[in-house]
Amino acid sequence: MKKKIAMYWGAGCGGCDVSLLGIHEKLLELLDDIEIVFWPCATDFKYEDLEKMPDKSIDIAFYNGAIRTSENEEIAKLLRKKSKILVAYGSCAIEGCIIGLANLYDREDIFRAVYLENETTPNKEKIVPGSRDKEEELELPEFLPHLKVLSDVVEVDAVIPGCPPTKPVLAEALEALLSGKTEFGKSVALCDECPRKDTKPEKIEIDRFYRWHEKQDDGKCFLAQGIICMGPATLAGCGGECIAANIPCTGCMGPPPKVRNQGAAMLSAIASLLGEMDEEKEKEVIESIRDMVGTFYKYTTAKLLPKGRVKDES
Amino acid sequence: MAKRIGVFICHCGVNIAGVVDVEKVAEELRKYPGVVFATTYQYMCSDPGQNLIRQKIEEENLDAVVVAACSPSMHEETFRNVCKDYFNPQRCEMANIREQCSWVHEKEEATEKAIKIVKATVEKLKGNEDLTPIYVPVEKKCLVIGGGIAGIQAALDIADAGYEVILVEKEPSIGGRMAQLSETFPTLDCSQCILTPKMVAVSRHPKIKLMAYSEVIDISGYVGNFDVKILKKPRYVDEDACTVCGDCEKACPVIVPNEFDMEKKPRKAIFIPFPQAVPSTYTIDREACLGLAPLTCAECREACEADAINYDMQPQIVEEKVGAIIVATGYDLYDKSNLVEYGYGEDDDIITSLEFERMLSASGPTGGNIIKPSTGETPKKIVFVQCAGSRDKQHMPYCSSICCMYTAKHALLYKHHVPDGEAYVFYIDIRATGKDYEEFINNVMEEERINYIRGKVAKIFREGDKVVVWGVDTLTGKKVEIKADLVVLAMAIVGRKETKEIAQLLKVATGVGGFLKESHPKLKPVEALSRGIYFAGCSQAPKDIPATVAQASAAASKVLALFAKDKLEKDPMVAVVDEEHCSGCGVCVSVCPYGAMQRQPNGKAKCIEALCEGCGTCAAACPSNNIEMRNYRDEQIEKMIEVII
Amino acid sequence: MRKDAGGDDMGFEPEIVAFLCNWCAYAGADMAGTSRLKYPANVVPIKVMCSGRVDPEFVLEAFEKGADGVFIGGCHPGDCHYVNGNIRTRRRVEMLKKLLEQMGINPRRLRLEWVSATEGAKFARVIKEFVEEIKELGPSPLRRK
Amino acid sequence: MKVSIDPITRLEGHGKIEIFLDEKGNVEKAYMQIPELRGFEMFCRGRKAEDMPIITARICGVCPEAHHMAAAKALDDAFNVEPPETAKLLRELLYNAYMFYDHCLHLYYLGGIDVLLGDVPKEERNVIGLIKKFGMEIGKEVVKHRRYAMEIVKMLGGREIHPVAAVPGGVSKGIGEDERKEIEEKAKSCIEFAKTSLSIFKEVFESKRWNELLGLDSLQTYYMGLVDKNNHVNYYDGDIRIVTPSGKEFAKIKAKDILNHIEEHVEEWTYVKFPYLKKVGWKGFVDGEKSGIYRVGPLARLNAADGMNTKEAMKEFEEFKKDGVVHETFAFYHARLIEMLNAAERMYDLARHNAITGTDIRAMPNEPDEGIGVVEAARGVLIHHYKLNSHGIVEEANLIVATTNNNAAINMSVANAAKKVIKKGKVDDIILNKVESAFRCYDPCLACASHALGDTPLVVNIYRGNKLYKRLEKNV
Repeated sequence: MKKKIAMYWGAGCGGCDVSLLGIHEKLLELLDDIEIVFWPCATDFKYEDLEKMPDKSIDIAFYNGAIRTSENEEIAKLLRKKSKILVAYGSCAIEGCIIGLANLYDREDIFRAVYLENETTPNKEKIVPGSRDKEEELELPEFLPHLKVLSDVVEVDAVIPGCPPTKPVLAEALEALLSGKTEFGKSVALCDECPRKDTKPEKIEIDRFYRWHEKQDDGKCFLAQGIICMGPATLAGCGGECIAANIPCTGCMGPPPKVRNQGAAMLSAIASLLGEMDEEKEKEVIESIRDMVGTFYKYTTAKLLPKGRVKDES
Repeated sequence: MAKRIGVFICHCGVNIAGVVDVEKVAEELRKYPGVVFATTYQYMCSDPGQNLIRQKIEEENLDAVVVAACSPSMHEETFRNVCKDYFNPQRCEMANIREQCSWVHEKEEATEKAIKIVKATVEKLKGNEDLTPIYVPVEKKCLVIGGGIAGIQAALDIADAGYEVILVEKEPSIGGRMAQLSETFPTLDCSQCILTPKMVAVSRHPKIKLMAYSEVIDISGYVGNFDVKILKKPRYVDEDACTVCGDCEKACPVIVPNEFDMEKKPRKAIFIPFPQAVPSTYTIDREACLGLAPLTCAECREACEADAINYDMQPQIVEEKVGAIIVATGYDLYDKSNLVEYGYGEDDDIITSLEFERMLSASGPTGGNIIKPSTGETPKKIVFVQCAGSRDKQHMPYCSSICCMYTAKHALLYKHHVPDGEAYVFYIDIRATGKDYEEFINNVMEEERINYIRGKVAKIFREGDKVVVWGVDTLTGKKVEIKADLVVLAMAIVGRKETKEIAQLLKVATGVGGFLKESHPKLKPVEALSRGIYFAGCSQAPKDIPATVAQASAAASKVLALFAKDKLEKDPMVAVVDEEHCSGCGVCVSVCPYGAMQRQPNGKAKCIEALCEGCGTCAAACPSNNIEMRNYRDEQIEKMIEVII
Repeated sequence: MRKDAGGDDMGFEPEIVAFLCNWCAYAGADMAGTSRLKYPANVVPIKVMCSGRVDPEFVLEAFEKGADGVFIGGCHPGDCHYVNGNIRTRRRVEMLKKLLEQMGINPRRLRLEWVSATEGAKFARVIKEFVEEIKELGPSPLRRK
Repeated sequence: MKVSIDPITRLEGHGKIEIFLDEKGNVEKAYMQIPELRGFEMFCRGRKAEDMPIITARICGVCPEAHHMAAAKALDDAFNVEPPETAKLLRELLYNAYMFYDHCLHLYYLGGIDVLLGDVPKEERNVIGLIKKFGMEIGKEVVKHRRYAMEIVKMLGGREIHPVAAVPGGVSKGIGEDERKEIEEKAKSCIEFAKTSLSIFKEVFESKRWNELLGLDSLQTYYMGLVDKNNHVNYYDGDIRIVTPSGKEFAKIKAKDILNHIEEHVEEWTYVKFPYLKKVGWKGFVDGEKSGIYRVGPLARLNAADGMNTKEAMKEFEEFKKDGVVHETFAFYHARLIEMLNAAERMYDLARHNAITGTDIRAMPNEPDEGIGVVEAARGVLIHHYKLNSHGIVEEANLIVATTNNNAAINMSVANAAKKVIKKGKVDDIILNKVESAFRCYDPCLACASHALGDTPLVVNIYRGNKLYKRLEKNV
């Protein structure tokens, strides 16, 4: 009996769908044990088809991408209703990913940046999309005030982390899910499988921070070099691809099991690793991090600010 | 996990009840999940109050108790003692509604806050686990690193108390710096003469295992349970067989400078550093000897009737288990080549205080005669420069503490050797704080007519057969120029490079000047931050012989206190690592001030409970939230926050 | 009773969590008590062994739950019972303040103070100041209605 | 005429075509809407410069390499640093691998299906259908060579999707001899596959159905593309060349000057802007010399260039352009195939370059300033423009992406095709697919366009009188 699979792509980049195509031949083999009943990207089905399906008739539904429009939300709820197992597939669905950074700003800010204060856009009439067109009265769907993640909207049974999930992660996840398991993947942080694991000194002391483009990499543990690496606060499983390419981990796998706030966990670790220095130097060194959210919450801003930027008038 | 909590609210007379509506608090708490009983009483700490708690624990069969009263610092122990007849004392918590509530707030707001405080305490209590003290076995054997007077004294004190000691010295003989000194201030008794008996005592002591010409190469473990590896360097001479007849020395064709004499006196490749050396045996200097690989010379072996010489001796690694470690690695002089303004001290006639000490020593390079090295004549004009590298931001900021005294001694001894000579001393100011020190200095200044010039020396340079010293007399404000025959620099004292190496093995910190960092500058001056490790002598800071000996005995007494019990008892509120989920990132290892967090071979962190003081910095730092503080777990604190907001 | 966020600030009573280290700040708070020094009751203490125990996640959680302010009290630099836990806290707070700013939360809502066991007067003073400051800032936008 | 869009419709995000019929049921006007937006321009502000190649890659998972590389080049410019030769070669190698698999994706998984399968029922209009018709063998070949190219991307970029290795001043990772050999072999195989692909499609190009498709839409627009010093197509680097509808060189400019030559027009009814040539100006949705509308992408690149930088592809190029500039929108497919071959050949040549295994792969950046990076994404010219402050923090980011460049042309093509096929209100799925296929020629990436994506399910609403007359959905 073939498993019925559905895959939907919300507000995301499409990398998750490509990652599924990315298992290449494996995908063709899979076609023997699964039946794709809904996958707008690769096959041709309408939302009506989905609505018509009996509840819980889909064995596994993968939702990738974040929730940016009311449409995304509708589909998420529909998929929840129609499927036995709903899987948040990829960083966007789980914690908002890079596009969650948008929650640092208002819809208005974004419109201003794109349409009004843009050097290549003269736009003398100050036209902004969505305002009514006298002639045709076409309308645009609304762009939600802030970005949501799948679990904000429906209950999620399993997650496949990563931006996008890498082959090993995906392979393990699919195998587990097809055999009915919803728990899978590693439960430790990246350092456990880091290619530079053996280059860690006994004690790490950071006297100044380097940004990765500022320093000739000496091949040792990035933290020991004073380069911020999210590895210690990031779930293992990817095998440390980025580090193998000599770029520190930026945290796309999200936090390890016991951590709810990936950024705060890493921020605390980093602050704790600063070496001996007076208060003045300390301030200067911390100042040099520049962008706390972008550094520690690159993929989890939507979790940090689920309702968008806080408006503390004071 | 507490399920039937009783809450006992103290009126403390009017102290609490006069402000806080205690009945309302009780009423609120009765409704609170997990609380099965709540009452109030006049004075909970009174006997009837304590009995009330006992009685209710039985009647209501409570499994945990919150006493809402004064600060835990007042009565936590009292109430935990009451409870420990029924259950683990950790099941009793106090809610501070007096010092931090009724005494500082007004009625309604106080009551409202009191309710929150008690609820929060209930939440913490719910998360408490039963704990019993941690016991750590103690190996009653002490490792003493360094065989100078500090190490010798500590070793003897501990051994005399009946415990085994391993004394490790990297040189061929123990004795250290003190053995190099001529006479000692302020009493002017001969250093060798007072030291030698102690050295011999060490070699004879049944409880002391002396390992000279050896080095500590690895240390692991923790208080009560250290594993140390000691490298025994080959002497190529059988210590027991050697009779110190000296035939080998005569036969040896190789001549090199003797380190013990600050390289001012020659020795052979097979040598004994000084006559009174302990252990009393010859040693072959591997670098200098021609006999060792390839074998081109065997003069000494042929000369040795005792047949004590063995060119095939191999280095040996000895493993020992000890319960405590005393670091007594001593000091070095600040390298004079750093002193640009004093001509880098390259001039033969500019010498250091230790070189001068050897010169004064009867067994020294000059047989006790003071000479001008460049010519061999007796110096008629001598200048002593104090604070050479000390109390100087360019070099070492601190005071080396003994220079004033030994310089006075040097000047005095010079006058005794060269009565018609002129001696000058440049000083910043005189520090003579020890017993009889001030008198000694005054005596030197007045009786011996030494010219003390208050001021720093700006420049020293050669001019013909003289060494010219430029300085300023800050009292008269006049420039001073002295054409001297000999200049003695009272060099700053610094920690040895070996001290740094040992510190790294022990994971203890060193500070300015490379001296070991003590746990507390006033209250724990001989202890390292990590338990079971103690300091003695100049490895911790510059100090004179009396202070060194005193500190050595202090360190010894700490060790004896540790050895007095078979087991070490320890507060159980320590950090616990969830090893399964530990990624080995090493953050906790880097953060723990006590070296309690250690990386295991598999890379994962482990908390050495014996060393953990329970501060929780590691728990806050752990990026995987994998470290929990017993009874201060994240979950407990989060619940408390929940209640408060 | 408490006013809702946006309610008129006259009746606004801030809710503030205070993390106090066992050896200095908590003892200092006791000292304020024994000296009967009055200060506002808006601050409810949580005792921790060392200010270094205060995980930034606690602070963010307190704000997330609607706290109007978070106070951390530790030993003076150099006096930390655990060598340097307070220094690590100072660094964490410094970073947290920058984070809060980016999140749109006024960093003044987080305050770190050194209070020794004998500084009861200082404890009372800084708490008074802090409560006044928070009142001036108004209720946290994240307050639960 | 009043148009009301029913709620369900409004819920559909992504791409939308609105067709308006007159009373006779003929097409009056048509619009292509891209109603989503994620606002990268905004949240790139305040980020650290070196994060840009990683952050902007997330604009699109189909062509992350394009954004990754545009960002890296913009940072080279902003930090005023010249990457070492080896670094440039490695970047270009990665880039051609990307170009190869992206074209492969479009030709076999997405748009190409229209060409290869023709008017078959929609259930069969997908990869599976393709495999049904051409057999599992070709299916496997397609999959295999896409995999090859992606594996090369991973080798050089560190990751298959969303690479990380390009940093200001070069790349963070070099390759050794083993990797080089592997790349050479895979590239060789890719060349063969590209040739096979050409022959498969050329059969269709002979057919009469193809002429019908070519007839659907032809636009006399300007064309823009990157060219090397010989005016040959180059995807990674070079000058921007713009030719007039008649093929005359209109301008040849340094990539970093591009922003002085284009402006963007805004319409209320779509989130995506309409770039046009500043000198010529915005004249509305019309083509010809007088209208500033230009096209980018495979067809535009070939039109704007005098040749290809590899042997086999050059032959194909000459045949393709024997009669000069090509305006038929469906010719995009042919151009795409030639580029696929070119990309494969270029991979092979670069893999054999003697400096490719060099170890000098990074130069250290200088003081941060302002920078522009331009590359050819599979769909056309992609421009990243950053203004950095003295701390290397992004103060302004402006992204002009391939599909945006084609936005105006796409709208016109859709309208033309619609007018051709919809008569007297007769519409069915097959007919509509023709409309859409005109739109798919551009291989539009609405993810990039809105800097937002979704799978861009296309909704077609047809209005007659004042009410929704017919509504169909389709995935791009």
